Amino acid sequence: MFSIRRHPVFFVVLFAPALLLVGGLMLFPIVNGIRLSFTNASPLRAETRFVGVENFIYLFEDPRFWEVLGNTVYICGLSTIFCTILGLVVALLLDSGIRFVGFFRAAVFQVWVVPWIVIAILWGWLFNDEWGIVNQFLRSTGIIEGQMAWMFEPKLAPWVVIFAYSWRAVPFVMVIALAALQGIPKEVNEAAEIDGAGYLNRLRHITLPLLQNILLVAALLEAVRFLQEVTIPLVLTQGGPIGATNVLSLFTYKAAFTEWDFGLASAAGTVWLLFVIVFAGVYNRFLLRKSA
Amino acid sequence: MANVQTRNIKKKYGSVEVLHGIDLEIEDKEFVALVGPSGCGKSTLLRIIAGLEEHSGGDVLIGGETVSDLTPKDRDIAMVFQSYALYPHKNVYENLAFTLRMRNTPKGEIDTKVRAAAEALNLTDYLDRAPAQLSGGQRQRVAMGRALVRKPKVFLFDEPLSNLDAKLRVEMRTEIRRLHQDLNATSIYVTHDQVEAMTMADRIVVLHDGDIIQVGKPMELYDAPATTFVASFIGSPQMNLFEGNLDAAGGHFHVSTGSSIRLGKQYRSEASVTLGIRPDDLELDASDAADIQGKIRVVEHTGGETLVFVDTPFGPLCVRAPARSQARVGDITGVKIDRERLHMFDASGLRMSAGGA
Amino acid sequence: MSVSAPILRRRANQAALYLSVCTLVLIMLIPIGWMLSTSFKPLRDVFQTPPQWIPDEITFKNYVAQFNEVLGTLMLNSMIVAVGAAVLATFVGAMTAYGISRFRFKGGALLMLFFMGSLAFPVPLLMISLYSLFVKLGLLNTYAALILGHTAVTIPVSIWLLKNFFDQLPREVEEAAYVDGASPLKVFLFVVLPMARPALAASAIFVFVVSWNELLFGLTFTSTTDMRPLPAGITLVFLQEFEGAWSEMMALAVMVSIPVLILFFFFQKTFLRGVTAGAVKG
Amino acid sequence: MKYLYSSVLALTMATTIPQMSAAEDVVYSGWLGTYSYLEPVAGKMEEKFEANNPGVDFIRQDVPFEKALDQATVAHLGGNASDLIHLIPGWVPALQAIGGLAPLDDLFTDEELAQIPDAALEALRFEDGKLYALPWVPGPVMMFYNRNLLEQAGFDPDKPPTTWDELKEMIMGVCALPAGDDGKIYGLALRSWSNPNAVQWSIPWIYGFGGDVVDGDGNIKFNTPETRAAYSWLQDISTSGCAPDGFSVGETRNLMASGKAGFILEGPWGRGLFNNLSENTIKTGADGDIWVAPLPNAPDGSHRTIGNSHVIAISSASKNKELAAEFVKLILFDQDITDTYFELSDQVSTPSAALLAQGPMGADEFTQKFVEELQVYNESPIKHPKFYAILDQVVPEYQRILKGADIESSLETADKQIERLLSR
Repeated sequence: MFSIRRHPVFFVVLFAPALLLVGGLMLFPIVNGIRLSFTNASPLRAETRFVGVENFIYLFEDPRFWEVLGNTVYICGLSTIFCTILGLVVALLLDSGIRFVGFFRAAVFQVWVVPWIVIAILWGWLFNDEWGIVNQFLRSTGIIEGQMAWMFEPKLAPWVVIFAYSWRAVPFVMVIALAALQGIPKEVNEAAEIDGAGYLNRLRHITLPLLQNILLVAALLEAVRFLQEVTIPLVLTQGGPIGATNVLSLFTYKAAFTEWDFGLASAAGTVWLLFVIVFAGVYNRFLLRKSA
Repeated sequence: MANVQTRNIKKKYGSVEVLHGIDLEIEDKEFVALVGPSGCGKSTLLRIIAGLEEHSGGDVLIGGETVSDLTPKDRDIAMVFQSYALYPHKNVYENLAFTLRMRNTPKGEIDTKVRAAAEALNLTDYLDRAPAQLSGGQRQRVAMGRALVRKPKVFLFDEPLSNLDAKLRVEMRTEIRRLHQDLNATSIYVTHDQVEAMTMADRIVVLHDGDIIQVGKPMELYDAPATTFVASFIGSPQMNLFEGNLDAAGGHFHVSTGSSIRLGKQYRSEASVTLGIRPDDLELDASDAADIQGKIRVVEHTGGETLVFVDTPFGPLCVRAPARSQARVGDITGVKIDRERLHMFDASGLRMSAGGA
Repeated sequence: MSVSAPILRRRANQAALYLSVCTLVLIMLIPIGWMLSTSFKPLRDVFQTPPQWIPDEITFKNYVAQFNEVLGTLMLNSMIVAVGAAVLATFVGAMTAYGISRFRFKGGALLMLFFMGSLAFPVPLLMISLYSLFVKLGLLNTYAALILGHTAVTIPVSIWLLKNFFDQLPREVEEAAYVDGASPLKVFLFVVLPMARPALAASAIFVFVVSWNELLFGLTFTSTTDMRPLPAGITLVFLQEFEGAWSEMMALAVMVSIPVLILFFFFQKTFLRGVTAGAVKG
Repeated sequence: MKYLYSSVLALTMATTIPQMSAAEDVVYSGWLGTYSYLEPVAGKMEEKFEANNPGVDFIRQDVPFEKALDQATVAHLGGNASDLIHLIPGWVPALQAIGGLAPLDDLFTDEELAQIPDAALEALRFEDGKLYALPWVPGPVMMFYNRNLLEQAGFDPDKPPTTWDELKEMIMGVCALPAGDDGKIYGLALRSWSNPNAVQWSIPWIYGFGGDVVDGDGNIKFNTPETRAAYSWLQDISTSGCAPDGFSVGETRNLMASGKAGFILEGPWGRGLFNNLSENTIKTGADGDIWVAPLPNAPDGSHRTIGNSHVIAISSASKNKELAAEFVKLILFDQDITDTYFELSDQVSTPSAALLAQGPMGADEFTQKFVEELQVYNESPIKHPKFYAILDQVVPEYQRILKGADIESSLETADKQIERLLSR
């Protein structure tokens, strides 16, 4: 509507603050971070030296770093899948013509604003060995006897994190899916119903294909958010037991700000960035395009 | 003096040129309508005159001075939009006052002008209302009022009536025309509705695919359309057009089925031409004097007149018959042609003048 | 009068539907319910088997115990930072979104891609350089460091939400104002911003919630209690002292959630509309 | 627009101007105030310090124990370090390495320093020969045991174990007691959660078996026969379910305070802690509910324990080093303060041998038990800036061992990880 030639000052004014903020506080740090990943930078050292790919070699020679990568994919991947499926199911149920949709939606969405720190505290209580409601429930149904040390079993602890992540993200996916569902013209489904398609057929041939892209985008957003999330592993599980919940975000944060090894942390962060770029590229290429 | 001129206006979106060099002269105090089908560039041209779009080449002049580099604010124009474009968060009074406030008009003066405009448009009782509380016609009047509080040099209308129902549209037509006469400002009016253009404008500019096809008074366009496009665009029901050829002498028109018709005038001989006849210039004629015979396919009674669609050897033909015409579907009838009022277009669709060698 | 079989079946279907919706919603809300329930129990009742949902004895002692200076300071800090970030990110976001939406220029889409892509930048990696940057600027341990940090990481979403909103907003109103003599800046301030209130609110709420939640910046960029925001403060000050005092811990958790829950309770319609419009159309 | 500009300006100013502080501030940061029962001590110190130095404002920054090092580092690097920093010996090298600590030799007189045992001072002296922190609250670690549980399990509560086999037998015995209303009873309240502190708390066991984690050449080494023996002993207890799964320091203390654990390792602060946690329902005394005993001797008959002491240091950035030193003198050598600290917290509140032998501490049986152990205690053996990172390398292996993994290979992995870390 406006042309740059006619309103050059306004154009600059509109973009300058955001570019300054994002450029100064995100782009510069990321570029600088990549640069640091080739140095041995550390506040504990007076001199910073260029070390080439030493940090990366150090990382990839460390079996624990591979475990961290595995944990990250496992926890973030499963959480994304669960929250997407659950969010979709809740949305489908809410969109099935029942009343009080607004009320249910609002009730579920409250979960989305519960602060992570609260979830960290709360999950510690829910999954407490002795008095946690989860174990009490499992005991009362006879699934387990005695105690189940959710936080001390390397096989169980990731699930505590996964439950927290999925729980917190379901409302977001639900709201997006519900909005997309409500955006599908009624006539399309009515036509299919007249054509003789039952609920499952309509779901499979009409609803899901129409929802596919928006769901995939929501899932990607959630996956990226899970990658960033650090409160639960940092406060609740501290990366344990036996490193089972040590994820990339925690690893990078600890390398930088408890070990003060900026070079190594930057290398881990760079690996993370590359991973995201490659993943988003593949995702875009093989999942989104098809249905677009 | 507030004449409006465009000189060789070009507009490109990327590599696509949508206006191919528009030259237009609009006199002071003139009411000009820009018509054409959607996508012809008429709105773009108006927006270029308004300064909302930048042109890729050429010049816009208002009152003899180039305004190409001026923002709308400095062109002293007013514009009425199709969707009314009222400020939803301001009441009617504030909507009307906004433009004056933007020009730092003193408070007292704003009040006087707003109240005068509201008076003129019968909006005085609604000044405190929000746009959402108004009817379509009232909103339209607020939109007009917003334009006229300022007494600008040029009024621009971008399809202002297309969101109204048919009855209101007719009312507003006269109202806009009356306002134009009261204000004596130059007005440019964009519409895709040729009836609006015919009834309101002093002059009509027909645009097609980014070019001006014809400029003229309404009846000039009606009587002497410059191209087949104008011929079919102006006038309702639209002109009957037949493709065929002229004989060597130029006095007869032949169609591919073999039928022919004698013309009232002499044209230069052409292999491929289009013959146009307005439904008004045809008459159902049961007598032997009829020029063409055909079978009635459809009869439409519109109340004031009857449209009779006849299948003839030349092709389907629409005839405007009197209101109480007895024509019945299936009847064989004759059609009489007013030979003086035939239109002939050459292969490229341009109007041919009679008597050419 | 007997009811026909199809009608019965439909009613059964309906009942099953409501039942499953209610069950799912309840499951979602169990953690919150349990948090509330525990927070009103005296500590000794917390360790009961089987667990009691409605406490025998309701006590507010756990909440009263939280009213101390430290929590007050932390709340105030978080409030200042979250409001600051919400205002800044939303206003700057609106400017950028408006620019992308209304200026015709090459690279608008690229710019958008850059902003959205920056969401995936690893935050700990950013923090390394931000840390040194804030040290140099003398911003460490100030509200400004947190506000700027939170603004930077939330501004892409703010831009995205608002751009989608602006894209859907009919331009004619702005064009009318422009023709009426308003400069683009005035069009933006006096016509667009008032019309964009729902989207601005959605963006502000989003930024507020994210900021209220944020832990790492708070841990790293502040070093004194009088600057620390809630999540960092709780991690640093409260968790150790409370080991085992679950009822008090739950009361603390409830109190930390209350501001965002209240905010959300009042604005959820606006927020959901803003978010879904942005998300689905975008 | 006018209002917009001015409010933006006001906002910017309000958020960027750092807290203005008067020149005569002395800021302490540490975990004194994060324990409510220690708060009155801090209050008393503040009161007396401000009375001694009129016009000076004493400000306390509360940082929990686990985050104290990180926060002190952040504060120093960010240029707003506190004048006084409360630490443990293991952290001193890290802060010293970034130049965060002021040398103390010139701030204190020889007579003042002479009151402190040389061994304690040596632990805080660095390669440059300078002293960077002073011992404050010495913390030799001993065994606390629940006399009631021992009795219930058929042992004589007046005869604490003196050998490792006896100790194990008692732990197993207590562990076999039936669960009470509020949960299972553990033999040993062992810390094993995913935090470097868990490994730090395992060093007393290693000492107890006659080992160390630093060899004669100063290399850090966990894979030694003594450590293997100690961890194997712990593994037996853990795998038989007699130690809780992954409990933190706080959780183990709760276990002990609620009478649900037979044994726990604590320093002299234990009595105050358990009093506080149990709301004074548990009495610590030779004839009470809980009493203390030294860890058993090593197989070769030697006896040594670790000190998880507190130290106090002065920031290199402090503008008032003299004033800060005044505060240190007050808390270390003022009998009024040390006695109050002791009375309110039950801590051995001064390193000064003279003060420990007189007043209420001199008369207290519990305290004198710890004073005895002061003869055989060492501070944290690892003097390295990456103290926590080193322990962090051991944490997963330690947890693995407690779950029954092969000890030798786990410790070998740990050593290899440490070596890798230190090679950077």
